Formats: sequence, C-alpha cells, structure tokens
Amino acid sequence: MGQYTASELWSITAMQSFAGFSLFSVLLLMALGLAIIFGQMGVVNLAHGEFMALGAYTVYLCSQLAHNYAPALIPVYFLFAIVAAFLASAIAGLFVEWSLIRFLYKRPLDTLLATWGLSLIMQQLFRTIFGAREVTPTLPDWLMGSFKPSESIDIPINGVFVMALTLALTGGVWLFMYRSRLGLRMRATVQNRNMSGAVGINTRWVDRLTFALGCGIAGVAGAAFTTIGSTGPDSGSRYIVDTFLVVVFGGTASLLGTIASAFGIAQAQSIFEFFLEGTMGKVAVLMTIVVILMIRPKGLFANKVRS
Amino acid sequence: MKTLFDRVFGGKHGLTSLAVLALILLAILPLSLDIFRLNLVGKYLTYAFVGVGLVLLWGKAGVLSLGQGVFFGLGGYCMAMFLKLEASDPISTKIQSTPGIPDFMDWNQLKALPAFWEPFHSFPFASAAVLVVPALLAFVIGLAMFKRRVGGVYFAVITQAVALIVSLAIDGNQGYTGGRNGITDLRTLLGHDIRSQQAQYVLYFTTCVLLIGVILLLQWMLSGKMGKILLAMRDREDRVRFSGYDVSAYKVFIFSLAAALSGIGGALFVLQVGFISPSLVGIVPSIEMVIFTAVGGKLSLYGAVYGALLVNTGKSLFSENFPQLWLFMMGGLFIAVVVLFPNGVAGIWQNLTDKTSRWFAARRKAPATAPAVEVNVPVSLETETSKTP
Amino acid sequence: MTTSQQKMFAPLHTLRRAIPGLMLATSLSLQAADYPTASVNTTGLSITETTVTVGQLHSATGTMAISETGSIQAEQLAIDQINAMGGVLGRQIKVIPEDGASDWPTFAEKAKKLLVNDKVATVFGCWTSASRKAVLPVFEKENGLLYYPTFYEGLEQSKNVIYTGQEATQQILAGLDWIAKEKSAKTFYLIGSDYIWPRTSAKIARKHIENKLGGKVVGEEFYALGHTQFGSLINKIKLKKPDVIYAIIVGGSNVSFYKQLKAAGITGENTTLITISVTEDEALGIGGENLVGFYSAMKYFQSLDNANNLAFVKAFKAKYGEKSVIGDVTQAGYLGPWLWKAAVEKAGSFDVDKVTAASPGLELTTAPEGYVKLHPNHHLWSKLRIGQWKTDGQVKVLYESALIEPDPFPKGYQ
Amino acid sequence: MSSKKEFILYIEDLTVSFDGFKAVDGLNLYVEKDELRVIIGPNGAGKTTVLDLICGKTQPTSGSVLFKDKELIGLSEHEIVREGVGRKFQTPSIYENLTVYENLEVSYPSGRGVLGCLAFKRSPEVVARIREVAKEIYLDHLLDAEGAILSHGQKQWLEIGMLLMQEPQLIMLDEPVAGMSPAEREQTAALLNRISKGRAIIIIEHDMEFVSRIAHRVTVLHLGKILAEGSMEQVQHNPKVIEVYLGH
Repeated sequence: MGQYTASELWSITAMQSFAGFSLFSVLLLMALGLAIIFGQMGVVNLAHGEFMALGAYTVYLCSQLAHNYAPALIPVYFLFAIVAAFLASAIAGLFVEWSLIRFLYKRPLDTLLATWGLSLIMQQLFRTIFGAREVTPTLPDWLMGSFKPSESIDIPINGVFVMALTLALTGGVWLFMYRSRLGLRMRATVQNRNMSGAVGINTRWVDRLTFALGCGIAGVAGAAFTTIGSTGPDSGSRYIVDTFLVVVFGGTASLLGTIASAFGIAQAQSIFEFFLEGTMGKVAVLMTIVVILMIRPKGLFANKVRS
Repeated sequence: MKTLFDRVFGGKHGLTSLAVLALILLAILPLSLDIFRLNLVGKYLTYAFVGVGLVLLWGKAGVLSLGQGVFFGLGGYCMAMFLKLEASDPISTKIQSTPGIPDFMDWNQLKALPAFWEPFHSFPFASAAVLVVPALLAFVIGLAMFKRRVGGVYFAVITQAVALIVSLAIDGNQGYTGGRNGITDLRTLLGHDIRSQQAQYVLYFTTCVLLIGVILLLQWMLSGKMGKILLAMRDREDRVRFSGYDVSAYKVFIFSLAAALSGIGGALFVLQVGFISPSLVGIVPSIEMVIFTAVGGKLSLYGAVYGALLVNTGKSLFSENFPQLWLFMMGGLFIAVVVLFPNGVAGIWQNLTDKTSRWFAARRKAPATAPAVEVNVPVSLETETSKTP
Repeated sequence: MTTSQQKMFAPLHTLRRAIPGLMLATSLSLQAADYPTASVNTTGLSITETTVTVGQLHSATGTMAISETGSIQAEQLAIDQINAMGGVLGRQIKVIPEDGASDWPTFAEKAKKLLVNDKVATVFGCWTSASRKAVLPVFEKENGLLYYPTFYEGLEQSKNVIYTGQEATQQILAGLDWIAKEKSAKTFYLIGSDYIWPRTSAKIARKHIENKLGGKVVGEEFYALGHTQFGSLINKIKLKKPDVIYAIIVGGSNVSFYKQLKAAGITGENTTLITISVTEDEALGIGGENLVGFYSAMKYFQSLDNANNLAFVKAFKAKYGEKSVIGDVTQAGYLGPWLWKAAVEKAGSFDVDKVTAASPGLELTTAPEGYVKLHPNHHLWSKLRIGQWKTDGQVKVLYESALIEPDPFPKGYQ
Repeated sequence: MSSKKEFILYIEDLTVSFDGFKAVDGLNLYVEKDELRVIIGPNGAGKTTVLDLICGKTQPTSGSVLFKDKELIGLSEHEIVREGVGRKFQTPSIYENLTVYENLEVSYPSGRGVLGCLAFKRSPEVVARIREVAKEIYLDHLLDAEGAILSHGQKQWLEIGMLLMQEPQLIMLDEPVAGMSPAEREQTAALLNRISKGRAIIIIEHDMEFVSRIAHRVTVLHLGKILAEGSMEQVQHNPKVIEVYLGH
C-alpha cells in the first residue's frame, strides 16, 4: 500500500477498528438475549430473529405514530421506542413461553423444530400486517451522520449509539443475573430445578420471566438495528445463524464467553472482509468458526465439570 | 434368527406396508395423475430419500442434522455437472466466446473447463460421485464431531452453519458453480431427452424403484444387529461404549449413509426437474426436509415417504389456492407435529392399528381375561420420546 | 373504480387506434365474433368465445415478494384496463395467479402447471434471473410465452420470452458515458450483490470503463444477498477514494448499505454514487434522506413528465392507493399485457408461434416510458435516463439518452 | 501379603483435578489376578472417579494405569473394553428397549466394528453363550422380556451378565447390590464369588456386611487418597478408618 500516506493509513486503521467494534456490538446485542435463553435455559429458540424483527417493527410503528400525531417528538421518540420494543417482544415472549415452550423444556431438539415453525408464523404475520416491503422508521437527525475527530476520520454516530446501547444492556444483564434476586433465582433454577422448587422458588415463573427477558433483549437489539439496516418480514432469519454461532462459539456456560466470542468473530469478520472479497470473507469467517468448533465443540469458554 | 426374507421385508406387517406403498406409487398414482402431477410426485419422492436418511440418522441414531440439504444438493450438483457438460457441446454453444464449456462459465469469462469438472464427462464417475461426494463430506464432518462427542443441539447448529457455508460458497464462485442461478437448462442424459413425457415416466418409475430398494436395504440393516446397536445407542450411549463399541464410528457411518442417500435423491431431483441451484442446499430446504420426516414419523421409513408426499402436496395445493395461508399452515404443522404428534403420521397410524387390533383381540378373548397387562409394552418403543414432562 | 374511469386512464394508443375505428364499444364487442375460437386458437389453449386465460407467475411470498409486488400490481392494472376496453380479440382476460414463493423449483413447477394443466395463452412473470433461468427450459419445451419485466444481465435470447426490461448494456453504457463526462470521472469502485446480474453488469461496466472511457476500476466486490454489515467495505472505499461508486446492490442489503454510507459521512454532497439497482420501490425502504444526491440509471422513473406517464401514475394510484410508488420494473411489467395484446391483434391469433412471429417491430407509443419498439431479438428499444434522488424518494431526471438498441450478446463486453 | 502373585492392574501416581479440586490424588493401587477387591470410603472419597479413570470415562491429570502391562491412559472407552476391562455403573445401565436376550447378544464380543456389525450372524456359539450367561445371572426364564420390565435387582444382574458376555479379565462394579432385597443380595454374593474365578474384580460398596462376605482385600479411600488397605478385618480396626467414618 505504498501509494497511501501514513495519516491515511492511520485513519483507515482507526475507522476499521471502529468497524470491528461496531460489528462486535451488533453481534453481542443479537447474542445477548439468546445467551440467556439458550445458554441459561437450554431452549433453542430459532424464532429469536423474529423477536428482533418484532422490536424493529415496534420502532417503525412508534415512528409512524410520532410522524403522524406528534412531529415535535421525532427527535426523542426513538428512546421511548426502544422501551416499547423491549416490552412488545417480552410480552410476546411471555405468551410464547406459556403457550408453547413450557411443554418442551426437556426436548431441546423438538424446541428447535417448534420454534422454527413459530418463526414461519411470525414472518407471515409481519408480512400480513406490515406488507412484504421492507420498512424503515424515520430516524432522528442526531442519530444519523458522522462525527469527525480529524479531517480524514468519520465515526458513524449510529455505530456509537449501538455500541453505547450494547454496553448499557450488557451491564444491565450482568447486574440482573449476578446481583438481583430474580437473577439469583434464575441461575439457581438452571442449576438445579428440583432443588430450587423445593426451596420455594416458583420455577415456572422464573422460566417464563427468563424467556421473556431474553425475548425483550432481542427486541431491543432489533430496535437498535433499525439504525443500521432495514426491517422486513424475513429480517430475523438473516441473523439467526450468526446469533447461534456467537453463543455456541462462546460456550453456553457464561456471559463472558458470549462477549469474548462476539468480539473474536467481529474482529475476524471485519479483517477478513477488509482483505478478502465480499462473500468469500464471510465464508472464511464461518469456516474458521466451524473448524474451531469441531476442535473445541463446547466452545471457547466451556467449564470442565465432573461428569 | 430371522430369515433373510423376514429381515428385508419386515415380516407380514412389513410386507403389507410395502405392498401398500408399491400399489400407491407404481399403480394408483401413475394411473390417476397426468404426467405433470406425476412428475411433481416424482420430485417429492426425491425428498423422501433425504427423509429415510433422516429416519436413520435422527429417528434411529438420535442425531439431528439441519444440513441434509447440503448432501441432497451435492448429489444434485454431481449429476447436474454431468448433464451440463453433455448439454454444452461445441455446436449448441457456438454463440459463446469459448464454445464447448457450460454457458455460465462463458459469462464469467472462463476460457477453459476447470480441472475438477473434467472427470464429470464420464457418466460412471458422475454416478459414483453422487454417492461418494456427499458421503465423504459427511464422513469428514462426522469424524470431527462425533469423535469429540458433539451431539444434540450443537450438532444441529453446526450442521446448519455448514449448510450456510456451502450455499454461500456456491453463490460466491459463480464461474465454477453457476452461482445463485445454479446449473440450469439440462436437456439430455446419455443422448435421451430428459424432458420428454416418456423420459419423465421412466424417471418416475426409476425413482420409485430406487426408493423402495433403499427402504428394503435399510430394513434389512435395521432388523439385524445394527438396528439393535442404534436402539441401544439412543437408549444408553455410555453403555454401548462400555460394551466395546466405538459409538462415534457408528454415528459417522450412519451420517455418511444418510448423506449418500440424500445424494441419490438430489441426483434424481436434477433429472426430473432439470436444474439445481444453491437454494436447494441452504438452511431452509434442509430444515423443511426435517419437517417432512417429522410429519411422516421420524421412526418410520415408510412414514418418511408419506411425509414428503403429504407435506409437498399440501404445499402445492395450498400455495395454488391460498398462497398467504401456506406459511401459517407450514408453521402450524411444525408445531403441531412436534408438540402433539411426535411420531407423525406413522405414530398416529400405529396407535390406530394397535387400538383396533387390541379391540379385536379383546372381542375374541373372553372379556374377563383383561389384556391390560401387556398394554404399551410393544408400543413403548414408539411412544418413548413422546412423554411430555 | 368504474369502467369509465378506467377508460380515461387507458393508454392512449388504444384510444387513438379506436377513434378511426368509428364506434368504440360496438366495434370491440363485434370483434369476438370476427375471430371464432377455432381460428384464433389452433393449439388447444384455454380460450373460449368470451375469455382468454393467462398466467401470472411471481413471488407473492418469500424474500422476493418485496420486489415482485409492484410487477404483480402493474400487470393486473394493465389487464383490467384492457378488459375494460373490451379485452383482446373481444375476449376478456382471465388471470390465474401463481406464487413462485421466491423458490426456483417452485417457479419451474408452477410454470409447468400454467402451461401444461391450465393451457394459458401467455404468462406474465418472474423477476430474478434465477427464477427466469429455472422456468426457461419449461417455456421452451412446452412452447409457452413469457413476458419478463426485470432489467437483467442479457446473454439470453429465447423465442419464448419477451423481455420488457432493459438488458445490461442498455442500462449501463450510456449511464457510464454520462457520469464520466459530467464528473470527469476516471476511477470507479464497483459493488454488487453476489449473483449473475450484478456480476455481469460489473463485467460490462469494467470493460466499458477500461476500454472506452480510459478509466480505472479500483475495486470490485460482491456481497451475499441479505448482507448487512458494510463497515469494512466503506473503509476500503475511503482508502481507494474512487471518483465514482458504482452500486448494483439488491434487496434488503440496499437499506443497510445506504444507511451505513450516510453514517460514515459518504453522502451525495461529497461523493458521486450511481446505481442501477435502486428504483422508487427500493427508495421507499431505504428512505429518501439516505439517498439524496445519488444517481440512478434506469429507463423509467415515476416522475417522468409526459402525458402517458401521468395517466399511468394516476391510474396506478387510484387502484393501489395514493402512497404507492412505481419503479422501473413495475412500469416494465405494465408493458407486458399491452405488448401481448398488440401482438395478438396483429397476428389475429392467440397461437404462441403466431404471436411471437408478429412481435418484432411492434411499437407502443403509449408506454409510460415513452415510445418503445420490440426488436427482433425480443428486447425493447428504450431510452436511458439518469435521475438524482431527492428526500421524498423521487428523482429529478437530469438526462435522457436517445433510443438504445438492445444487444443481449454485446461484442467486446464478454 | 502374597507378593508372589502376579498383578494384572498397576495404578501408579494417578491424579485428576477438576478446576483445582483433586478428586483423586497420587493414587497407587495394585490388583492381582483372581482377586476380588472392594473399595470403600465415605461420599466424595473419589471411588467412582477411580473407576472412571480406569475405564477411560475421565482422563487423569497425571499418572498411569497399566493393565496386563499395557497403558490404558489415552485409550478411548471402547478400546479399553476390548483390552478386557468391563464396567458396571452405579445405576443399572441396560438397554430398556431391548429384550434380555438382545441385551446379552449386543454385548457379545464380535461384530463390534461397523462392517462386522452388518455381517453379524446369530451363530450357535453366540446362542449357547447367551443361554449360559443368562443362567448364571438367574434370568434364563426371562430371555424374551424387555429390559424395561425387569425389577431393579434383575437389571443389576443383567448388567453384570452383559459384562460377562464380554469375557473381561477385569470387572469393575459400582454398588452392585444397591436397592436389592436380602434374597437378591444373597444370590448376588454367590454370583460374584463364582465369577471372580480367573479374573480380577473391583467393587465399590457401602454395605459393610456385604463387603465382609465377598472381599478378598479392601481399600479405603478418603479425599482421593488411600487411607488403608488390607483384609476387611485389618481395615475395620484401623484407627484412621474409624476416625474418618465416625467423623463423617
């Protein structure tokens, strides 16, 4: 790269590492909810992507509302929309747990198939309600555009926003899981369901709330993605494989594993994509993950436990 | 010890199932359907090859793969490569800048046939590749995964990722694979037009005969020691290991066998439909094939055939009449089968016949001799996985 | 919508043709009797004294439904208008819609159903290259007729297909000439989705840039359909600093691409970007604010200011709602039924061979895009226009070429 | 101590740790041919882990297990079985969906490879061997019963029978009489005494009365280490053992 000046190379490196971090937060955001549902509860939720799409559609609805009824709110509606997205997805999750998942806790492979069916139904619902076309909410101006620390560096503000949101959400999940009463109960239930029941934990409600929480986080992820991508009926299915790979690659045992794995995959992907061409960059990343998973099937951060 | 006859045909009961299937496939359908519908049935039957493979892998060995579409697709591609080369003779491709190579290569500025295409000029090679290429890939994946005891959900997720990788890789190498459009416009097989009515009848019956042959072969295999080992493995994998069996070798074998069967299905698909594309390799077809199997009943070889026929006929009819409803139906079907009928059509049928035969038995015997003692023992094998917590 | 309204919005050519034909209604109602079924249908198509059945084959479900909805609507509108005017050879058009469900084998299956079982006189349908490639052998085998609306990669010419969209050279060359001249552009970065149309288009663009314009392609890459992360690509663009970004990104990826470009500070104000894959349909999803100042090269834009188009847009909105938008492919879809009607009437028969024989040389003066003429290679002579995007998701048309001859197998570009 | 006898199993310096916790710590254990060794010890002493280490279910952190002068560490479970080591689990581990006959047949040491399995035939030797073992384990009248309907004790016997089919030279049994009625215990003791001829047996057991009836030698494990070893008599009077058991 002889034809470039040192400062150009420096700017590109800076922006490229930002791209890596930005992808990291996207992956982490997607995986966080699943890490709870799959990692903690062992439920394989293939409709996870659709819960993200639900969150995104909620933002779209809020944007339409703000647009039509309260144009003055457009600069701030997005913050409320995120909360609404969380609630919409969490409530849907609560309902799905009650009507479907609870019958399948001991049959992970069957959950996988049933939730795939659920994802088809949700996709068709989105299509019926919102139409087949992709939609995009009107975003407040402060979210778009870039921030220029120097002449040749542009840092996308939506990227920064997604990163901040990821940080806050991860912190929140961590606090919840390791510092709150419900979190303690949740972990207790995961480790020993019978015992937890015996000491007076209502495991049924713990399951339900945990599932709803995971779905709600997916909704927030979906809301955040409206700033960088589009929302269509099948948006969710585009994310699902990546999401599962992040969680499986990290090892389902710990939140830290998920974070590390999202980081690793994001950096690998942004580097591969920079030096390789388009599709093959993605293939290279996926291949690397699968090969590593073949060598370390329980992921990077699996606990060594006594069998 | 059972006789060979018993083992292949599965006794009197098995013989009835065989006769019914043969009657439906070889007589009723060809006589009642026009060639267009029959050709569709032939296409659905190619999915049944994947289905019986999944019965073996998922139902019998307890390993769910979400990547069977990959093997179906690879078998299809091997066959399509042969057919494409036959269709790309220098005369019919004289309009190209490099005549004699497949059209999509020409569009992608390839000047010569890539080396890995060369052997596909040979029909025996291509036919062998239909079996060997999928089996080999399955062998490599299986060896890596099963040796490290990856199973269950992990295996499902990883095979799903493999499906994504393979379909992306085919997409991304358009000059060599035809990319997203796939390999299209296949016309002849060894000089015979595969699109003529006559050829379609021949292909339909070939598919039926091969499928029944595969089922009989698998019945023979499952009725012997292999069937017991597989059942034992599903029951208590550890115990099998401590009886001196290399469990992973068995899983690798079954996975490779299921892959080879899927490959046959793919090759027959290409012959009947006339093209192959990465859309048959990816995640969606792979998981749809799982649902055919689940609907038919994951423990029943015959069930897999009926499952493929039922779901696809439903899909065809529904999407012709109520396109919007189809996805709701399909989704609902997934959930219903999993939650309510874990053993699918075959399970429902089994319950029904068990009930009627018990009813007849009860009628024949004096009412006082309660048949309740042995209830469920013979069925327990079928209902074992259906116990809800 | 009442019949009289429909007549008002009917394309002018039929009206013009009808006026010399004395009394409109009577002359049309007489036509069916003038053409007894036995003489207009010698190949056993599904045609009665009063109706003619045609097929419509698009994806109503699945990933492609987003794009194909417009074509479905436009074809239906044209058929309604034709029916309101008395139909074709006095016969009302009856449509059998089939759903290809974004799945290529399904397309092949449904195509076969339409031709073999339903015996339709013609089919309007397909969108992606892959679906067309899947049905092509079926149409050739069963001797069907397909009107295909999408701009596409070329390299194809079938006696059973009429291509109402542009082939690649029609869409690419004039646009490149214009942008090179207008912006004194020398370096180009080509970005596309990973399948045959973007790849072939990029190939043609590259040859033209290198051989005719004396420019340089500084980057060329393709991303899987549905790809959503373009951070690394955008950084590469920033590093290479091309004069022009040439974008052929398709489907949902578009939205991510343009949003991320804007967020990275690449906007119409500081960068020249020209795309051949964004129509008003896509703009709706992307959001005009993310496209402002970028260029599209197409044969049709909704904002074209001519009488044909104004009538078309008005009729379309009356039928499908004020908010609906019309893109290039939608307009091309609208041409299909009209071209077929013209060909059938010229041939005086519904027989596919006679219709295709009558097709070359057909002219349509009433197309919303303006005058078009059907070339013997079954593609249309058409113009190329350059539009610059505005915040409302419509373009300002800046340039209009002369009529360009379709050339699906361009010498020197292969 | 009969040092003249030859040892079939040498375990030396065997250690395994789980996240820093040493479940087995520098264990040395030698078992003779024809010996019936019982391992006792309080819960968590590492008894089951020792068996897991020998049969390859768990990989040790360090140490060696020599069986017939062959190193077992690093071999996989089925390879160790093929060397002649059989293992019964604490909870009866049989194939509930197969009949007693099939349970035994599957354990017959031929046709273990995939191809051998496909070619496997139920030869007269196999049938004879199955009948012989079934008789040994008191199940010859239940050959056609499915495993699922056996009583707890019968399942235990069946699992022992499955080991016998493999004709191992070392049998390891984890609590073989747990959940058995007194009569069944009686029969099991007789069975164990019969089958210990010509092979070594290691048994983990809690029931001291039962241990004293069958054990040739007893090893007491505590916190992953050997606390005492010797005859039941010697061990019972060992003050360290008493302290551990009482203190527990």
